[in-house]
Amino acid sequence: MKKVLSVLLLAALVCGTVLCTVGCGSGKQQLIFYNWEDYIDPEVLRMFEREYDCQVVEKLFTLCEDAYTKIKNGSRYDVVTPSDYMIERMIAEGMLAEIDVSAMPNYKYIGDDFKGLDYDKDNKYSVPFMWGTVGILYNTEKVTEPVTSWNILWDEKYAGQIIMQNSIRDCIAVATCKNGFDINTRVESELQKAKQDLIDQKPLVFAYYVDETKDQMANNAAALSVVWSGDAAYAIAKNDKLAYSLPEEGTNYWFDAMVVPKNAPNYALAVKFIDFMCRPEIAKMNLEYIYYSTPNVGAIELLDEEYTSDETIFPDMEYIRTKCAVFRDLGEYRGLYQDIWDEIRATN
Amino acid sequence: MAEKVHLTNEKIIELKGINKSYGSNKVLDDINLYIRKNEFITFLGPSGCGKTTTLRIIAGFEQADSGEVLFKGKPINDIPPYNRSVNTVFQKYALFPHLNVAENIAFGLRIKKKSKKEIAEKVEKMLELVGLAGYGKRSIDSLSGGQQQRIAIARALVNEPEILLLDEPLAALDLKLRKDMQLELKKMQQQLGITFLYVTHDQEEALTMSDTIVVMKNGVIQQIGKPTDIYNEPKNAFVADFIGESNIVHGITPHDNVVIFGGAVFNCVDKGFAQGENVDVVIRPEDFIVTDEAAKSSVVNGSDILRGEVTSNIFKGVHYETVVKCGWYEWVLQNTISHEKGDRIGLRVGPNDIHIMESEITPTPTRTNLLVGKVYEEGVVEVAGHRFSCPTTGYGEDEDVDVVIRPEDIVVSDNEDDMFTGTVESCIFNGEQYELVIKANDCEWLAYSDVVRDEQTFVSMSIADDVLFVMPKETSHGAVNHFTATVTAADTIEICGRKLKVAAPRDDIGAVVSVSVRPQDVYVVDPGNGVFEGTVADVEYKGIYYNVYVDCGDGLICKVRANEEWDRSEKMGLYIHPLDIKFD
Amino acid sequence: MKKKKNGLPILYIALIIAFLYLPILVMILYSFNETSATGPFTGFTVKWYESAFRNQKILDALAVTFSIAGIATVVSTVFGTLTAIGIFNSRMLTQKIVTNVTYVPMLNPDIVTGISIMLLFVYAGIPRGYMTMLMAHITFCLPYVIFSVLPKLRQLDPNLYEAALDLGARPGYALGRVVIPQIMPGIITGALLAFTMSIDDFAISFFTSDEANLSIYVYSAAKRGIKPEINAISTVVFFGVLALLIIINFRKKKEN
Amino acid sequence: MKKKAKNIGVRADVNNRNKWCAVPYYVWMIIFIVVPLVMVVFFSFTDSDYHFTTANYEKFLTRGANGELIYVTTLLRSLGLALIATLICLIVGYPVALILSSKRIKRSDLLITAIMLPTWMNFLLRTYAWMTIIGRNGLLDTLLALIGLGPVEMIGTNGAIILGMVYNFLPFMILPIYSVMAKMDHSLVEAATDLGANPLQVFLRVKLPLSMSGIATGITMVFMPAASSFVIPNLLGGNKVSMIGNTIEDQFKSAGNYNFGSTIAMILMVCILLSMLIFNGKGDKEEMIM
Repeated sequence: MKKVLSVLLLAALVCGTVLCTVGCGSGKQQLIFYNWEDYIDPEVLRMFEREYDCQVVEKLFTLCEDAYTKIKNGSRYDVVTPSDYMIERMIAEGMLAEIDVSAMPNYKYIGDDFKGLDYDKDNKYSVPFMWGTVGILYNTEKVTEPVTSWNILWDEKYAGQIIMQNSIRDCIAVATCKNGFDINTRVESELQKAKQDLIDQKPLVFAYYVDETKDQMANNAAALSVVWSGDAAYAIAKNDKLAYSLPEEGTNYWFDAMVVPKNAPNYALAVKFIDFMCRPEIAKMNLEYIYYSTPNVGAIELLDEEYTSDETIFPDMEYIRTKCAVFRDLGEYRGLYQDIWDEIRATN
Repeated sequence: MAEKVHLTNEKIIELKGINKSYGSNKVLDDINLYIRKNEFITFLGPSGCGKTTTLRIIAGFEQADSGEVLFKGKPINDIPPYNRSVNTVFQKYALFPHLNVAENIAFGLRIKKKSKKEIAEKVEKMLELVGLAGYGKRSIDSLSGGQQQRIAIARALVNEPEILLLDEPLAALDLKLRKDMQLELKKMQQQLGITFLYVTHDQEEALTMSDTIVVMKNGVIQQIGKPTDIYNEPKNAFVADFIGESNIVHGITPHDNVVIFGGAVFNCVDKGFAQGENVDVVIRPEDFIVTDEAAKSSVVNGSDILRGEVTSNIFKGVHYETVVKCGWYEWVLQNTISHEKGDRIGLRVGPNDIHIMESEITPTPTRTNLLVGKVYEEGVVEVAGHRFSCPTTGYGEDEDVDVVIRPEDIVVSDNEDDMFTGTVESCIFNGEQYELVIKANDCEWLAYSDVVRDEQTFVSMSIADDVLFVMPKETSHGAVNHFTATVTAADTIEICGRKLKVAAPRDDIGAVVSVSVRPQDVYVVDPGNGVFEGTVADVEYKGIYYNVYVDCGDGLICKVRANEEWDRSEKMGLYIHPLDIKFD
Repeated sequence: MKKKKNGLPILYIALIIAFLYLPILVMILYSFNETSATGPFTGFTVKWYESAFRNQKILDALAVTFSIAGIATVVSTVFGTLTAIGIFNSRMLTQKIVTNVTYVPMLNPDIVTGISIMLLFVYAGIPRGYMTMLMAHITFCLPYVIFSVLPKLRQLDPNLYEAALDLGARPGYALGRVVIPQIMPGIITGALLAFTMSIDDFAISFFTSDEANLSIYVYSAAKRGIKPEINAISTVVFFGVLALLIIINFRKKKEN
Repeated sequence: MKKKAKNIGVRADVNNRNKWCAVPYYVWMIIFIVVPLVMVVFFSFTDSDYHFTTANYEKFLTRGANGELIYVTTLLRSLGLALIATLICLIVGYPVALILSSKRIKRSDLLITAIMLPTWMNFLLRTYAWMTIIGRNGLLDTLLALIGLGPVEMIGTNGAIILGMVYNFLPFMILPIYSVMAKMDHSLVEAATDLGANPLQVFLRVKLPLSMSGIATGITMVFMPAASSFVIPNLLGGNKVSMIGNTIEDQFKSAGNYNFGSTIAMILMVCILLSMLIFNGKGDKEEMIM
């Protein structure tokens, strides 16, 4: 009797499990979009839903390392927007599906400058989404001197007023740039120097943030911060005492592109979605919402002067070409970077 | 005792060879019994004796490890409790707290899907039966212990079981309520004609209510019988002790109908014990007869008076409980006489009131080597082909003697040129050392060793001189007491002025005869209770026992075999049973 | 005299309670703040309540939180009660082993439980989502139910179950009609504990699922700078829980 | 003498079949408790190709550029912060339990409910609320500025982390001590007073020793979650002060190094088990449930 009951219960459990998995999705087809936090105009998604009669489920990541780990361990998404170096790694590890750009009428709007980039030379796996720079966002009331160099982040005047990026590549890049090293350096001595600099800097740092930085800066909580250009523009829009500067030593400029993982549940819809995102008016909406530069030349034409003249969003291309570099996948040096990062994090 | 109920011989329950263990703890050991229809049977015993387990096996809550439970002749071992027509009243009632009184009683009926009307009627009837009419809507918590008890009984009885099992149902009630409930339960049982199986540790309860009592201890049935039988004829000291209050002492039975205990000799009605057997003697406190310290005795060759001093005297409501210290023993007696502390009194017990039972503890016999030897010459004794020097005073040359060699005096070794060589027959560790049985010179020797020795291996022994105990042969002249006596009547002789009854009738009145008495037939009793009185003159250790020489005055020395050493000049009485006096 | 003596201790208790409620009051206050969840209070508004109930992500997170908590509570209560009955009737050795293993999720830090179950899902190839979160929640709720019910079973008069059988009840009937009503307080305590644990959980959900429950939503929202929407929704949840507790207490009083 | 609960240790045969009720749970327990733990142990001793190695444990002992043990320091910092928070909870919470359990306080049941009520609110939300208070330009500094003090700028410091721990876990220190003390037989106190003990002696000789089991439970219930916390250092510590929980999170979330992550988890588990043995001895674990 009791045995029967126990078995019944177990059966009920299993049934519930199955029913729930099946039942949770509504009748509509689904697109799972794995995106950075705060990285798209939600209205865009609603528009896509209406147009294609589907449901867009947006999942969020803070760091593209997190996104990589999840996909690597079997989580399934249709469209992901990782950064350059991570795309390079994912291609190398065979995690991405090829995207047939010829089937995408709007692909033509992507500027030629953004095609054939190092991380995806043949444009087979990715369609650029956003691009930007890393620079210093500062409060002009607290920092009266001109901000031209990364060295200002080591100035003891600003102790407790500095916010650093809580992200392995971006944080280490600040120190390599400051020292004039390649941001993808694999030279042990250069990395050790960069590490020591960051450890030395730690007492001056108020916090290590990623997405929090823009609000903290807008609230006048700190004087200097390392941010992505879009966050800088967003913060400046909220607080006009803020300014954004690209240091003379050069910096990292980056691309986030849309990719489709091999295990994507709905490849066809994913391609439609990427194409949708390439529409100039959609790209424009996104830029106006998140303040990052767009690779979409069609969109740039539509933009107001207010945006196109903003150097935070559209920096001097000469500076980009001469001083900036894109992150590359580090291959076997990833472990070394991680160890350095662990040590910086652990030191107090 | 309760009035007799008409009992048929129909067996309603039969237990056959029930065994039950919890882990290594054996709680029931080969239980065999039967319960007759309409019987009020009580399982009586202390905590952990297995009485409740037996009840639970009958109820079906426990499974016997082996054995059979028969209900009306059919085995019910595998029938679950809910299919047995047996109902139980639990010790703490086990009433369902979330149901009210009526719902509790109706529980079983509801399961049997009886109609609402029938249930209501039966519940009402039951409430009336237990005297709680109108209590149906009450909650269980609002009832007193006694009321809960009645509801528990009602809840069981409403199912019309063939047997009602009651597991110490009155244990939680106070004395007054318990007494009332005892009577009521008995009345109920007679009225309803249901078999009651009652478990209790309260002997009084068992005696009051039962038709049959089963006394249990350590999972073993000690005795089954009617209350009067159990009380009057307890089978062993445990039963005697458990049923009613008892004085239990060690005693010896020289012959049938005679027992020695407490330093006095008593007539009794028990027979069949071996000569000189160690027994337990049970005396109920109310069976003592208080007499004068110097009262006359009716026992032949001895006296049945226990003499002692009152050490306490407590009034117990209906009787006095008096403790009298007589020598080593303290006796508890109950009677209506008040004594002063310090009073010296005498105690007697009628033959019918002495209950003799086999002793629970049989003294372990002293293990030693008893060998046949021969006096070779003055101061030399030959045993097993070897000659030992030892005193031989009192023995003639070539006289056969018994020789005791204590095992601890044997030195075991491997030297081949030792006194004796032989092989190990067995080697057992006794907790302190190894006990060896060695076969040597056609004799089996008991010896001790500190090391283990394999069986069938070679071993040698040596024995020092002067450690031998030489004793006359049982049959020899020197082994027994020889007295010169005068026949004074057909059944009486006189030794040194003391009159002794004898068993064999004599017609040669006035003749001087020689009589002999074996030392082991002379029993030590308190001074004043024996046929001879004397003081210890000498004590001689004989390896297994002591020979005590008692000087009875007038040149009369009596040899007594004793298990313990006596101090010299200690006073004692000696008792000799008429049957043990042999004419030479 | 006595009253005077009580002053200091009562002040102390008041301070502690103030400390415990301060952040909650602040949070409620800021749910009515015109501008943002941090910074100065700029003006009174109820707009965040409206927008909170229009924010699909918040509503999704709430739905996930409460549906997981609800299902996990029901399943772990039923499953845990049966288990407790089973454990209680097992051999001593079995009881010891099982209870000690069952302590593990209670004694282990959440993060360790979280990553260990995550490892299981990753290597069993089970995509992490709603179901994985539910299973993880059932796993850590079960011990609370089991250990709430077990003591009640131990206190229970063992004869009650036997009495029911004796009166003709089959084991199922006896358990359902006699044992379960008796251990009900333990079952309810266990269910309440399970519900609270599930609603409040962050670390285990964080590692075992891609779905966002309220905690995970707040965690990621906190990084972006929380909008007072979150304050609004937590104010509602807080008063909901408060009301629930008051109702439970009230019912208890009534029964007594 | 009455026989007491004869069923202790021995189940009646009739209950035997009920033991099958627990069998489904055994399966569940093995799948969701035993197997995951075994996996943690397994991963901690293997490399990414599932080969046995102790390299992960060696890595735990890595020294940094300045010669300090990176991960060990983090672990010790976590245990240290947790210990401080636990002590503060004990010092602050014990008097609360003592006062509430005293006969003089009426409605102590209501007060203890009031103390436990905040724990019903989402843990993340409560922690987040503190960000509003102690954050840069937050409520605390604003208020202090009004009276001409501060700013204290607490956020991003060890102090903020400890505050977060104390706030979140204080009720779990108070409750077990209170329940032990509330159950305490008041006649013991009366007896001690009768025997001439003054109030301080009554406390030291009677109340304190008798409340030890509650203290042990409280310490466990505060120390364990505090030492393994990673949300509090994230939100209140500005990611600047890294605790062992953060390191585990990093390894599993970003670095994707499950082997090393498992190793740290193993070490954390052992540390917490050991400290619990020290605090709790053979204390009754069931007390952890109210």
